[in-house]
Amino acid sequence: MELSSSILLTIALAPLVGCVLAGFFGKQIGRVGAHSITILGLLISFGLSFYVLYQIAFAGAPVYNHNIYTWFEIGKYTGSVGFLIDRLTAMMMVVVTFVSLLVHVYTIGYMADDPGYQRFFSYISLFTFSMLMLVMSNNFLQLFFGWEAVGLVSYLLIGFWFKRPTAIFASLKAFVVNRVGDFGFLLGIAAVLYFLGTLDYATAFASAPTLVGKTLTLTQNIHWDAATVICILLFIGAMGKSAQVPLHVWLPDSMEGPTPISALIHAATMVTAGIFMVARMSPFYELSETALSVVLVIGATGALFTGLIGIVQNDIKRVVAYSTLSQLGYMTVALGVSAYAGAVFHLMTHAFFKALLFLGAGSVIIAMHHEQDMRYMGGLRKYMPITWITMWVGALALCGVPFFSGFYSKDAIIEAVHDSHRWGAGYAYFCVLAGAFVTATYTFRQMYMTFHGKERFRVEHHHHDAHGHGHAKDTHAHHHPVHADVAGLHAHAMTDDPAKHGDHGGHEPGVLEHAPKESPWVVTLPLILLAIPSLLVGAVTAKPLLYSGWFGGAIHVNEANNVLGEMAKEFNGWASAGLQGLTQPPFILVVIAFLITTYIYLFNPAMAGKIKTAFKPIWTILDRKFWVDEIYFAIFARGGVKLGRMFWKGGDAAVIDGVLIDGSASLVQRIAAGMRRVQSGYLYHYAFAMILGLILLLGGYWLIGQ
Amino acid sequence: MFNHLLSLLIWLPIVGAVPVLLAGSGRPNTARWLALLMAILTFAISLFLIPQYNPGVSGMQLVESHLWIESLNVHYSLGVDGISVALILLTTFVGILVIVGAWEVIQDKPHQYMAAMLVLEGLMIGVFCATDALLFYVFFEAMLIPMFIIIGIWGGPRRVYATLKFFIYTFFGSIFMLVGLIYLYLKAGTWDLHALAALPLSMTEQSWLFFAFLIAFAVKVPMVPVHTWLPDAHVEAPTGGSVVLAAVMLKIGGYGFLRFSLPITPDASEHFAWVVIALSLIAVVYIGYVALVQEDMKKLVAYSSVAHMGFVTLGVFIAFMLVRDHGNTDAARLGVQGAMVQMISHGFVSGAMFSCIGVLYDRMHTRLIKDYGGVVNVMPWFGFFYVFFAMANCGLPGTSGFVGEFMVILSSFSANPWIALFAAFTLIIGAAYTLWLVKRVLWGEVTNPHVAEMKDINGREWFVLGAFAAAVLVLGVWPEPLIHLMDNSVNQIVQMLAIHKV
Amino acid sequence: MPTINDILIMLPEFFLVAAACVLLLADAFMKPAERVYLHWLSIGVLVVTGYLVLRYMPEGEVTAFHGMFIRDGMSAILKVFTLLSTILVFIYGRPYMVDRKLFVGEFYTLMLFAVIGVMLLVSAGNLVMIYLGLELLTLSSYALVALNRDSGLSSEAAIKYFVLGALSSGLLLYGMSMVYGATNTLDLVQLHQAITHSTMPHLLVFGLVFMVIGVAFKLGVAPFHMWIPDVYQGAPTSVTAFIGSASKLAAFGMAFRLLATGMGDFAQHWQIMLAVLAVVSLAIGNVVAIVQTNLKRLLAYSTISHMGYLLLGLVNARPEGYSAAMFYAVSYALMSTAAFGVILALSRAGFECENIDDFKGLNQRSPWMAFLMMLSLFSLAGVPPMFGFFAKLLVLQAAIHAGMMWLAIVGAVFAIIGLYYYLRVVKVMYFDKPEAGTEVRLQPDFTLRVALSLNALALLALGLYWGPLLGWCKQAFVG
Amino acid sequence: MITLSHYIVLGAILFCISVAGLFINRKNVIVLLMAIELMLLAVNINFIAFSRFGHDVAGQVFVFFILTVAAAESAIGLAILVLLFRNRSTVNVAEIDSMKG
Repeated sequence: MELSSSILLTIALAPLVGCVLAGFFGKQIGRVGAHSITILGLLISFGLSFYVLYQIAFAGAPVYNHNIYTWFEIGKYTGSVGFLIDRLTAMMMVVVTFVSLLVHVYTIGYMADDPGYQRFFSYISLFTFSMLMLVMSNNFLQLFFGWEAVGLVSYLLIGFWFKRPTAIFASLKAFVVNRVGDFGFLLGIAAVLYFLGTLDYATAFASAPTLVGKTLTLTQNIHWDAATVICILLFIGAMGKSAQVPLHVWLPDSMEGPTPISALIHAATMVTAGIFMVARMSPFYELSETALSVVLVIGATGALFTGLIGIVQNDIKRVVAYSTLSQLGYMTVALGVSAYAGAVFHLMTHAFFKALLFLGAGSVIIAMHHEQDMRYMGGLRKYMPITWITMWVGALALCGVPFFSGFYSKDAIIEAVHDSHRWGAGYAYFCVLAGAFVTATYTFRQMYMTFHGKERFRVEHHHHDAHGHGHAKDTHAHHHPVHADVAGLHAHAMTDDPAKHGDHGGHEPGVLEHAPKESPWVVTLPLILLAIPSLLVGAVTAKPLLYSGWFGGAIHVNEANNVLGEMAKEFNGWASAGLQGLTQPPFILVVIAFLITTYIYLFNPAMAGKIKTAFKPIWTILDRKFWVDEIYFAIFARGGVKLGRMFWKGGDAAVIDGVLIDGSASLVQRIAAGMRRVQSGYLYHYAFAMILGLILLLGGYWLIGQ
Repeated sequence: MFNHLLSLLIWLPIVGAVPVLLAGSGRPNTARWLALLMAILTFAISLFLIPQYNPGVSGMQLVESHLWIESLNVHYSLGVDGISVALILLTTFVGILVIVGAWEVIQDKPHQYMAAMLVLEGLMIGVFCATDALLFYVFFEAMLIPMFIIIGIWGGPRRVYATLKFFIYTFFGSIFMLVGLIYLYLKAGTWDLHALAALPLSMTEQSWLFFAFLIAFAVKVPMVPVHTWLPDAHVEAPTGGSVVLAAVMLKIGGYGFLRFSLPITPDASEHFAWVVIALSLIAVVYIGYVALVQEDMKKLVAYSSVAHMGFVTLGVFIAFMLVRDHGNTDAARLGVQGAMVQMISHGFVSGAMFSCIGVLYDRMHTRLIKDYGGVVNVMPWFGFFYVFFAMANCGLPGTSGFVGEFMVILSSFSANPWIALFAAFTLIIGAAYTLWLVKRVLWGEVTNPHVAEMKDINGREWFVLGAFAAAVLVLGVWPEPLIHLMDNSVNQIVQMLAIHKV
Repeated sequence: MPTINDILIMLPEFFLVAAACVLLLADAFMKPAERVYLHWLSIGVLVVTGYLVLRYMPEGEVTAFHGMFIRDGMSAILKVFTLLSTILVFIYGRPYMVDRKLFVGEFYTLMLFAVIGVMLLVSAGNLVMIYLGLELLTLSSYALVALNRDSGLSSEAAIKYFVLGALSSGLLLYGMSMVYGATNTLDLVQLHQAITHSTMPHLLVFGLVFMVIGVAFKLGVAPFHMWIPDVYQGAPTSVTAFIGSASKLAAFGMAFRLLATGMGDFAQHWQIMLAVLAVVSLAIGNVVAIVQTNLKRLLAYSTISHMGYLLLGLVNARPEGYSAAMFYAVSYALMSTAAFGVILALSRAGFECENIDDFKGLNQRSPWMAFLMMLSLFSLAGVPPMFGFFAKLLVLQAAIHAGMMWLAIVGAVFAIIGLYYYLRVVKVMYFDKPEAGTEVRLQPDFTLRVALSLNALALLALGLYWGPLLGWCKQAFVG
Repeated sequence: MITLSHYIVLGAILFCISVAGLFINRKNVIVLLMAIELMLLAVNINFIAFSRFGHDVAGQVFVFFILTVAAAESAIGLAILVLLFRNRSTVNVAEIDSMKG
């Protein structure tokens, strides 16, 4: 049965209606009204998305691909708003609406005391709408619309607490860095239109093979392969949105937003839009080995190096954020080896367990009264068991422990890289393998520091003045017997903004009068609901999604590149795969990491400090995040301002206005002042002028006569 | 009525200014209501253009032609095509909003202000209707007088410098066009634009004429490097003046390129298209950087206007490369359409941005960014609009600001990827300067005690900003009606580009 | 012998002469309180003269007294506008003269005689007539300039005007003598025929240069403009208004008679001379005006530049160019009467409203006057849709059509500079705050206000519909 | 034999003298009036010479007019001079410069 467009429109528009109602009439409908309406909208969306998934995947509904209305039509070029619903889309819709729904519910608890309650619900509903528009799109135009719209909501939500200087800085940074990506993305779309003459997916993919042999003339001697150009340009967009190196810098800072957002936007859905997009564009990418190698190398770099930074983070959310960066790297690597299904599969499992981890972190943050520094936590497992257990589920899934969902997706990626012969695959294999170890290290460290070990939250420990992190180093060291880690406290503060760190918007820091409490049910219920798929979804769906070509026409892989197809031959069901995984190098690395971290953080807390001192240079590099932020800030932000000032003062003010405009005006003034002196007032001068005129005219005549 | 619809549109506000002026300073409210009535009436009449104009037919419609000056063969001839209709609607729409926007704000001689605005509106409509070159020129220049007065009387502290600069700059540009037009008249014996388009001209003649036109319209648009009047004029102008200036007046430059440069001097335009394209790209990049470091909100938006108008000139002139070098008429249409949509959209967006700044200025009497901060704490509704328009300003899809830029970038890629590359840079720099502005003005803690005392927008301001927002949103979500309206006219222009005169 | 027909042809002039003499006599018997009748009588005489000029308008060109006097379309237009601007000067000037105790009969009779001079000059068919008309005009003007006997500036202006005027007459006469020597005729029409086969072309050109200088002086074209600023400033403003309007019309008429009617076939010689003079005038007039602080002086420099534009029309040396130049002269006469009218309306006893600073904040104090002044200034600046723009348009067109594109571009460039000083006055009126203690009291004279309003609004109205006037101007040279 | 050119040269010399008198003289305004008279005389000589040698009386008639006008001109000039002296108490050309620029 063909899907009806009204169902699809309802899916997309229900959150929008919720957004508008909660946003414009927030005061009238009140807090309860706001969350009821938006959750209702999400319920409708989720329910219908599930129905659509069912129709598409099981009831045999054909792929839906229709335009809703024409956006523009000029000659042969048309742009439309329309939906393409195939299995890839349907899966994404369910993931998006599901996570979003849970985040909505969770927000009731997390934002309970926030004055911007209605606004927040309005924003996340708007986000859901935008994300749905993105994934449901059947053309590049609408894709770009959704692409930018989620960026807008991300901007608004990172800067949700608009009084915090750090938050508003982070939001600006996120938007601008994303715009760098969109810059490439838009050019990519332009290239598609140029080469294929259409913005419609179906038409474009159908004519993708015609790209072969076409080139883009850059200069007379440089001709670039059309497919490569398109793919790399589009991938630049993905780099921005999915925070790939070197455009990853915005994502850690985005943690300034409220935690539900970090879960929804900056972990589960929005940041994976780039992955989704590349998977969607697989017919193009398959045409360009070069582009895929680029994707592979960039993904692999991100997977390892951003993970390394995660090891030295002390902010509970930032650890998860760097983990997200690393995992996005994994997905990109999968794309790079043509294992699109693997990427999308990891996208899905990651959505569940990373949302779980974030929401769990959020739950901890609620309990800690919005303290996010893990050095002031520890031993929380007694007080918040549900959070503790569910987070462990997420953590193990993240580490890729066999039988957890993350194992199936991540292991498949590592395996696929191993099997691939693409240029850069060797490097990528090293990165993803080492990344597995790194992942486990920071994950276990985080879990230990938060839930295990000594309870450090009661200590009368620190007076965070929001400003003096630099000079506060020593004081902190004295005050904190707890952790040697403390010495470098908050050293990762943003270069521009010394005040930038942490989530403590003005309230008294981390001293808890009472023991932390488990969060209310609206918080824990989503945790539980996310823990279930984090545990199970991999085992259940690994075979269909990864190895059975479930996505059908949605993903196109050339036979030569089909590593997953090769791997499918060796796949004998989830159980044996899990058992087999126990002996594979990734898991062994995880075990090693587990042992090391357990020893350090549970049995010998002083050791962390010693290690840090021993490897001071390396630690500094990681703590400063390879100085990427500083370099960017110096070159692009400060450099941009300097350049602007130079243009303004030097170009506009000095040359154009100063010399040309005002200069010529004052020149005329000066000439006038000189000329008026000729008018001396003396009669004989006047007469002389006349005679001079006479002589000149006569003389001129005489000259001409000659 | 429909036979003289265009005349009615031009003269109603101009004649309507007389009773407004006569109301005198003693009865300011009478003057305001009268002016509003005139503006609404003009807008209402302009709406008749939509049913009266048939977008399916190319060429001028609703034509009126009377011999004006027999011995010089000047005609009072009016006519509209899709592009003019769109711009006229924009003018009349903005006309209402500036009157409403100035309601309580202009306390000093409101009757004169309102009258000047009405006259200005009529003259601008005249520019968009005129199909006789001399008539066009008369409207084109006459516009300067009310604007000169508006900036000069109701402007800021450096208003005199700004308004003189504005007037002389623009006059400087257009006087050469006048010389060019006279030359054309002597050659063709007519001022009729259609006939001039058909006039065969040698390459030398075309080149001279092209530059005469270029100076005139480049100043108006404005293009780098003749843009420096704009920031000054905007900064010093009263809010309504800035709105009209940005929303409509700048468009006349872009419109002029379409009506004069392209049809009359196609070969020279092609030959020198690279000049215009290069200047447009400089406008995008260079001006983007300049906008980034502005300390005055209005100046920032003014510079961003220059950058945005760069897309108009880019879209118009890229068409030459597409038609003549690539034979890609459809891409050329895309570019010209993009330029046109950008004009309309920029009308809404910049008008709205200046209205927003006006709202702030009315409360704080400063336009310096550093005096603000944390405004959203006390003015949440204002914050909503401000962010919305800021997003439109940086070309967010779903707002009108996106449509034109998108189309121009797409079409310029087809001409030359490097051009598209520089043009697309606006995505980054535009976002940077606009959102940095938003960050410094709206977000953060309230540090200035005066900010803490500000009241959120009142109903009147809500109406103005809401109307702009609605326009921006509708155009962004569904531009096809506008594009359809202009499609035939744009197509006709693009067809003309292909015709070589030499 | 003169026939009745000759007298009929010259009827307007005869009437005016007779009337002027009658008024001169009548004035002797009038009490000062009755002088207002003289005022209205003079206006009435001018109106009747104007009626006569138009009423017995012959078809085409007719001559009287053996070609001494030519009555044609051109002279009719110039006479009508001379009469009109003189009437306006009378109306504008009365309160001003009354305030200064200058409301005397001499003013009226001298003005009427000056008008007679203009009328004879523009209708002259003979070098003698040109000289006599010119001298009648200028001698009256010298006296008018010196009318304010107690003013040092007035007498200084008069002596400068007189000496330089006499010098220019001398140069003109010298030129005439050369031309006469080369052609043996004083009649312009015969001169026109004679120059083509003259045996002494060099002598002709030599004389031409001198005659051009005589014309240039009368027009006030640089470098023969030196008298203009001082005379404009020093003369009573009502006299300045007359010199700035009627006498420019006369100068155009003289230029046309001498250069076109007489030396038409030497156009290629005087064209280039006029072009050079035009450029110098445009430069000096527009540039030096920028630094003026006295509005009358500023308008003087503006005159210099405007006469430069007028030459742009003359250099065309074809009917098209003559009509453009005449159109320009007419428009300039109307604009300058309006501008001086505002000055007159704002001046009062003991206060000459002639410094630019005196206009500060005029819009606050008298918005209508400010508006009228703005119309005149924008018209002078040549901003559409004002009358002055179309005048500029026509002369630019004439210059371009004559193949002098460079001259048109020079004209255009200087128009930009010129714009600046007009705008400066508008700025002072509209954007500056009025200075304390300079409250403007508008002259309460009702006729002045009405006439001034009509005059300034005509600049707008003629800007919107100037076709008939141009048609008339064109017809004058085609017929 | 006195030819036409002799007269013309004489006229020219007189003319030059008068012109020189106009702008070289910086003392007395009266001298200016004299120079002006001289200039008209130069013109008259020209006219009469041309008239005589060209056998055309019109030139001589013109001379009468010029003489008449010159008389009137002198009258007005002297009147202005008197005025000037009354207001300024000087007839020194170098002191008449209150208006300039």
